[in-house]
Amino acid sequence: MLEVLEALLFLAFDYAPALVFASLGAVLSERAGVVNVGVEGMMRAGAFAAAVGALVVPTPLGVVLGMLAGACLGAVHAYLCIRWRSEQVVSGMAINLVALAAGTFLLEALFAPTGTPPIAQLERWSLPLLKEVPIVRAASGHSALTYLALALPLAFHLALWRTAFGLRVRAAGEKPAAAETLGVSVSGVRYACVVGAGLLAGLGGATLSTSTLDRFEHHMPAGLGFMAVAAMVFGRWTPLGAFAASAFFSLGNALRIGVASSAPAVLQVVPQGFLLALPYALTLLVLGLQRRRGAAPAALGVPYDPETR
Amino acid sequence: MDGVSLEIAPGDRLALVGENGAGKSSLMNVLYGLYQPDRGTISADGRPVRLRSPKDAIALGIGMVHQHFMLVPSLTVAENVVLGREPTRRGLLDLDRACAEVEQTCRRFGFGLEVRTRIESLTVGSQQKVEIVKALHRGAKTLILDEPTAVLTPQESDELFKVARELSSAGHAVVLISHKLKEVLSFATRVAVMRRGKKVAEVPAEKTTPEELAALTVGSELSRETNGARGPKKPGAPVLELERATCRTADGRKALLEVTLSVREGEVVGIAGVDGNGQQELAELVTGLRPLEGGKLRLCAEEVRRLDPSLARRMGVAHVPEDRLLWAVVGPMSVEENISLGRQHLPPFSHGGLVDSRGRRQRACSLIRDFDIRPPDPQAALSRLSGGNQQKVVVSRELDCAPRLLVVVQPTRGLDVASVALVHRRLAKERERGCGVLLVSLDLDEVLALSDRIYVLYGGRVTGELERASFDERRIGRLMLGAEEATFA
Amino acid sequence: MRERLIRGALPSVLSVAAALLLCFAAIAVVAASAKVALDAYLAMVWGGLGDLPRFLDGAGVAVLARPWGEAATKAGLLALTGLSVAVAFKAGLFNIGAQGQMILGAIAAAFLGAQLELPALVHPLLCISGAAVAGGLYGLLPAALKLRRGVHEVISTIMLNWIAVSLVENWLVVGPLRARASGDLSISGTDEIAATAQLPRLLGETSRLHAGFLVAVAAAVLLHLWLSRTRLGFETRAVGLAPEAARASGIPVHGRIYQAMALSGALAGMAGALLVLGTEHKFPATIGAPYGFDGIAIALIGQNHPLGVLATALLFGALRAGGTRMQLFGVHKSFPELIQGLALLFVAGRMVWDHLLALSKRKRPAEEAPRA
Amino acid sequence: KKSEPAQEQPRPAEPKKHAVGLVTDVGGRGDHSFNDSALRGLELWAAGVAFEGSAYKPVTREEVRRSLAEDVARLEPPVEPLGVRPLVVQSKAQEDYEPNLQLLVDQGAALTVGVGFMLENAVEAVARRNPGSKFLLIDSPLLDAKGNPVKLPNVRTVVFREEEGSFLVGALAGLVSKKQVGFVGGMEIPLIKKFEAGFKAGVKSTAPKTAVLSSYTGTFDNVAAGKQIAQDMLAKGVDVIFHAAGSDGLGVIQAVKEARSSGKEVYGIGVDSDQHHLAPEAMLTSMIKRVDLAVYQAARDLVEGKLAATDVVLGLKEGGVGYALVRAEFPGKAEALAKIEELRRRIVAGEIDVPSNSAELEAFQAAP
Ligand SMILES: Nc1ncnc2c1ncn2[C@@H]1O[C@H](COP(=O)(O)OP(=O)(O)OP(=O)(O)O)[C@@H](O)[C@H]1O
Ligand SMILES: Nc1ncnc2c1ncn2[C@@H]1O[C@H](COP(=O)(O)OP(=O)(O)OP(=O)(O)O)[C@@H](O)[C@H]1O
Ligand SMILES: [Mg+2]
Ligand SMILES: [Mg+2]
Repeated sequence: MLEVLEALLFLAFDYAPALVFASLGAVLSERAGVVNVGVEGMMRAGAFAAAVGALVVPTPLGVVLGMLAGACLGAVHAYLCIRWRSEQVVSGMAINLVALAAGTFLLEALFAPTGTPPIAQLERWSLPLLKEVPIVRAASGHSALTYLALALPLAFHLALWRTAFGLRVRAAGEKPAAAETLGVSVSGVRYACVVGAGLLAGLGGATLSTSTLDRFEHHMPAGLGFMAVAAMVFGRWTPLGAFAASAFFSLGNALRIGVASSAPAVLQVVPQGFLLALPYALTLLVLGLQRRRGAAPAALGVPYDPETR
Repeated sequence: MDGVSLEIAPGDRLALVGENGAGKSSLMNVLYGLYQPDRGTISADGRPVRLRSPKDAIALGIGMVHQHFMLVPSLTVAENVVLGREPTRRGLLDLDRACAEVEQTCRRFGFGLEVRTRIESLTVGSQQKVEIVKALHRGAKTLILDEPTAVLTPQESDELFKVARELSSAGHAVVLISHKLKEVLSFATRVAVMRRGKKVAEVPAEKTTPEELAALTVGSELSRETNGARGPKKPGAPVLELERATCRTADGRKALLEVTLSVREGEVVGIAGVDGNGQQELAELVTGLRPLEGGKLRLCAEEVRRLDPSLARRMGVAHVPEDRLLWAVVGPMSVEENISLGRQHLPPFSHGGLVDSRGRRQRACSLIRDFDIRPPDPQAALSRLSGGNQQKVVVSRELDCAPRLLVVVQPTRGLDVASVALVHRRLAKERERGCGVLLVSLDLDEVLALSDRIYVLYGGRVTGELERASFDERRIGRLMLGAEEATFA
Repeated sequence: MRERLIRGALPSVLSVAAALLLCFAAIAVVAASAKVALDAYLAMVWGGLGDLPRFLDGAGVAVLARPWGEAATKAGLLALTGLSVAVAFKAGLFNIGAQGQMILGAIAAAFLGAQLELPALVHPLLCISGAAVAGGLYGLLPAALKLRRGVHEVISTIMLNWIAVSLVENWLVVGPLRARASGDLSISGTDEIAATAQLPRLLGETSRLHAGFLVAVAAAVLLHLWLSRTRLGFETRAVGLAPEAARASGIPVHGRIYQAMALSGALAGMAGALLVLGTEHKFPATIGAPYGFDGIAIALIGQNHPLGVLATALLFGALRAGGTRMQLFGVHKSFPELIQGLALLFVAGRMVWDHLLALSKRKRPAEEAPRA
Repeated sequence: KKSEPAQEQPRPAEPKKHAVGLVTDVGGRGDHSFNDSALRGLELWAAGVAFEGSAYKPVTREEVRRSLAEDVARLEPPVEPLGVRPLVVQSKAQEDYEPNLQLLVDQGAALTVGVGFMLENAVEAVARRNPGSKFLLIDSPLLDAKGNPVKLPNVRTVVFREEEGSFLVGALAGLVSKKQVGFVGGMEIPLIKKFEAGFKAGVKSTAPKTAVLSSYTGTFDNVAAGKQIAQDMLAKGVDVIFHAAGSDGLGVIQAVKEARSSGKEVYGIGVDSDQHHLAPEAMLTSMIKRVDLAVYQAARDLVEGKLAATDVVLGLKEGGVGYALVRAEFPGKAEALAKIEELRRRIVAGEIDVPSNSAELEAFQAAP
């Protein structure tokens, strides 16, 4: 029994970081008022660039390259949405489709259609003390990114609610005109946040290709970017909420896998497909039952034009 | 806005007056760096400057209290005030210091504000104070107040002016925009009058009177011909009756409080009031856009419990709303499509579920001719028409329905003189036809000129009802400002 | 009228052209030879539009008919999912759920096709209707969640896509509806549909061009007529462009949104039916290609105009069918998708196009003036 | 109106140089198992070329010989390049199989290989349409709409007795494992169930008390899914994992590699090709399925003009399945290998009937 629980936690610790990073990115962007459904594409760019980078440079540097690649797509999104006031969802979907196609194309052109050659994976840290304690030892044996994913939501929480920049971000997402009249550059804040979201989504992608696996695989991130957006909504646009939602999704996924191997009898009663659908159905249910929907920033999705009131 | 020049010196107390839409706010927004001027220059301390954003203006010591709230509802008072120049400690926002600083500013200027409460839980009066504190907190040398007293109580206004006077004697310049001429004259040293984007006069305050200012503001364009042309009043059965009707605004505040009024056939009923006193909600209530929360609503003597726009239309209610781009037209659609809107399911606009494009075209062309809509192209996208012509499309469409009750809000806003006269004539014609007209306008002269009866709204309540015979501009003005509670006859 | 058509279509045409050019350059750079790129592009063109050179060499109609068939098959699917996205757009909703609705439609068609015994013409029609109903009902879910509970449709449709994949591909197709084969033989997907349910091939056995293509074309034309000529279509457009104005003029806004989403889901469901009844003749193990997501690109590049969507779908259907042949020149299989993605990105930057076009227009008279 | 594209020669090819087409399933090139095995048979062995970047480079006879496993190298006649011209098209989706096969026929392929049972319908349709061309279908006989086998005069089909090879690696796993062993399958289909049944029977025959955890990813091309399942098993104490999951298996091997580097004594067993190179320290062996040989032999038969439309079944006896060289070192390796060879001999001799589905597995009695 303990083993089963431990396996569950271990899997969740391995699977969650990518989701956590990407959903934090989504929170950042949307808090500043820019809808970001392009997370999926930014993650893909990050995963690809990190893996390709790690073929040449040390893997941690590859991760940085992945973040930069995500940031580049973030910058495209920001430019279209902020400078040109494009429809934000459309721009995001365009970024997804471009990243999907370009990723596949480059992968085929440079390597094989299914994936890059393996790279040196990020080092896994085994925590000396934890390692001995049952259950808790599931937290040992992950890459640094897992521990970063545990710390970052808190840092983001502080950043959004306890720093001057965070205040400006929230103001830009709630009432950009008010921020602008106080001398805050709404465009500047939004650029920073959307590019930052790209950076984080890129980190999420890089996590997939350098920590979760040891290569870029043609499916990556296989819908995880959309899950990240869902986690953000589920978590009501807060870093801690997004973290909790990511953890929920990861545990759900781990549970499904764990059930399949240790309790095959369950699958006779509840088909695998139902277990697969469960986290999504639950998410919909919770979103549908939420009473207020005041959680979304008031100016979310509205391009800001200083000359309209 | 066109060729306006203005000079402000330290210690000045300048007032800016003019009709709704005269361009007062626009001018100040240019000064504050929010709008970019097409031509002309701004100079500070004798040097020409370029204000790319409010940041530049703030750096020059300009502070502005906007006509519409510029507050982030989900943040606290202190956060709103310090936004943009936040005190930090070791990289973190120092909220305690922020609160202390803001509290100090409040105390210095005599505003009692609880700085840790969220804006959304404050009354509008307190929100207005936060706006002023925001500007003062930045040590503005030049303070622009755009209709700051519109939502303040008289005592609060007095306090505000006391502070403003102190500031000006300490060398600050204050620019006040207001529609309340009395406070303008008591506060300002100079008064500039704007009309249709131009500055038409600038006079020292002590050398002018409210009457003179009013005349300058309105000009003499508003033709009173409709006065002469109107027939005697012969109202019939009531088409609209409200009995102790209550409703809320979109954000949940009470907008109308136990309003009782009626409109009869062949009668124009005007609603007078300062913007934001419930006129908007009244119009929406009657046209089914806003649910009734308490009281009764009767259309043509029939009590209606759940009015929706479609039922309202079927019962003969037509509506010329204030915000036409939001409520009345579909910008990307063509003029003819917009003309069919609301009656798209009826001949001549459609037959048996299919759009009758010939019938629609013919009807559109005839309305375009009647109302002189330009360009006279029924297929032009509505958004490409000028604002005035868009308004004409809406008015023509609504009058074309042969309504029993016509609800018109600001029907002539943005129209030129000829079109204003046209619309007024058509409203009078509707009245002759036996239609009841509910006219909401911020332009008191228009209300006075067209109405057979006037209700005055203040704070969501009817504060007065006057028959045409007893129209008294001054008394209405007092009622509009809540300075007098009418005794119902 | 003509001017409006040009103004509406020009940014899309320019976007596609720019994407094609950029990709041409990409191939030329990767292969270090413009010749390869040219050959590959020609192969794509002939593979999509029919191999004209070989036909002229006397190779028989098959070299024309087969590419047509493949292009039309893909175009039909893309057109229907594109229309699905477009009609939701018209009502102001961003339907990312075409994929899920298509899966529902496909499984319904596969089920009805295999289980019922009906005469030849009735059977496919019934299957398509069943698919439309399944997709339509699935499309109503996000509408209901949005209108009743305020759940944004982008989120709910993404979730519903996953749910559809999980329940259909990971349960029905591998569970209750799995195909039976004798012995230990493996076949994937569901039972094959009855021969009566198969959509008839239009050019005989040489080409896979089937009646489903006509269904897609008809859907585009009918949708165009519906939007432009009927009262409901007019009201739907008004709801999408200005919901408050629509409400104020007495249009039942919620009703129109439900209707549009049902229609949107039905169109996506029909795409699923086409795949099953036209070429696969069963629900395959997975609906591998993300036609639902492609539909977003097709709809946006086609400016959400039914005929624009049809034209875009035809173009990309041909590009994709022909794109396979590029592999013979060492060009990669994902190429058509790359062109499509880039074209969409350029369309998303439409404001930039408009700006540039306006600039060039403004410049021209200014340049000519001094000469005159 | 009827045309015979097979007879058209698109461009003046070298005389007598047969074109052999191959359509991969959606797994595609680079799966390090099934598709790559088929491609090796065609490209490297039959055509003597290697696919690099986006073009073919010729390789020497010597290099081809070096790529052969011991048992293949011993074969008579020897495996050496036949000078055929490979035409490879990868599929993006199920509905692409048929046009892709047809495209290759149109391009002049005298023989076209459909890799994987998923191409069964497409091969059947295209073969009917092009009676003048020959086809090879891997992993499935031709089936009619009701799922019963049918024959076509121009189609050779090859199926393998995967259960026999799986039995041997299962027996080895049972000998190596100290706790429990695991099986990770791809899609839950009879083909993969054959691997599972054989593997479980093998474990039962050498370690009747050892539990076998088994789980399916549901796909063949999702590396991450494979890894997660393997991680879960490893955390539950599994120390030998066998996979039959296409690309997903790369994830399984990845998980084993990671567990090993964190100090666990665990092994992976590869599938289809020798997957030793993917994780040299962590691979026990691989269950070999000679798709490469099947493709190569069909190409050779084509060149020699004796390609017959037969339904070929390849098991241990025919050398169609087996296991790769065991390079890992573990205590008692020599005895273990001797035991495995003994089992192999008995299967070939027909003394052991290896189960190929769960019902047969129930009935299977571990041989003494
Ligand atoms: N961003 C804008 N775009 C288009 N028109 C605008 C914009 N801002 C203001 N206007 C128009 O310019 C005119 C002047 O508006 P402004 O707000 O300056 O009037 P105002 O004098 O302040 O009136 P009020 O007393 O009602 O506040 C109005 O007709 C208004 O509709
Ligand atoms: N986007 C556009 N493209 C081309 N022409 C336009 C566009 N927008 C407006 N116009 C045209 O420019 C002219 C001026 O429009 P504008 O709204 O400035 O008029 P206006 O002077 O405010 O008139 P009104 O008093 O009726 O509001 C109109 O004839 C209108 O048709
Ligand atoms: Mg103003
Ligand atoms: Mg105008």
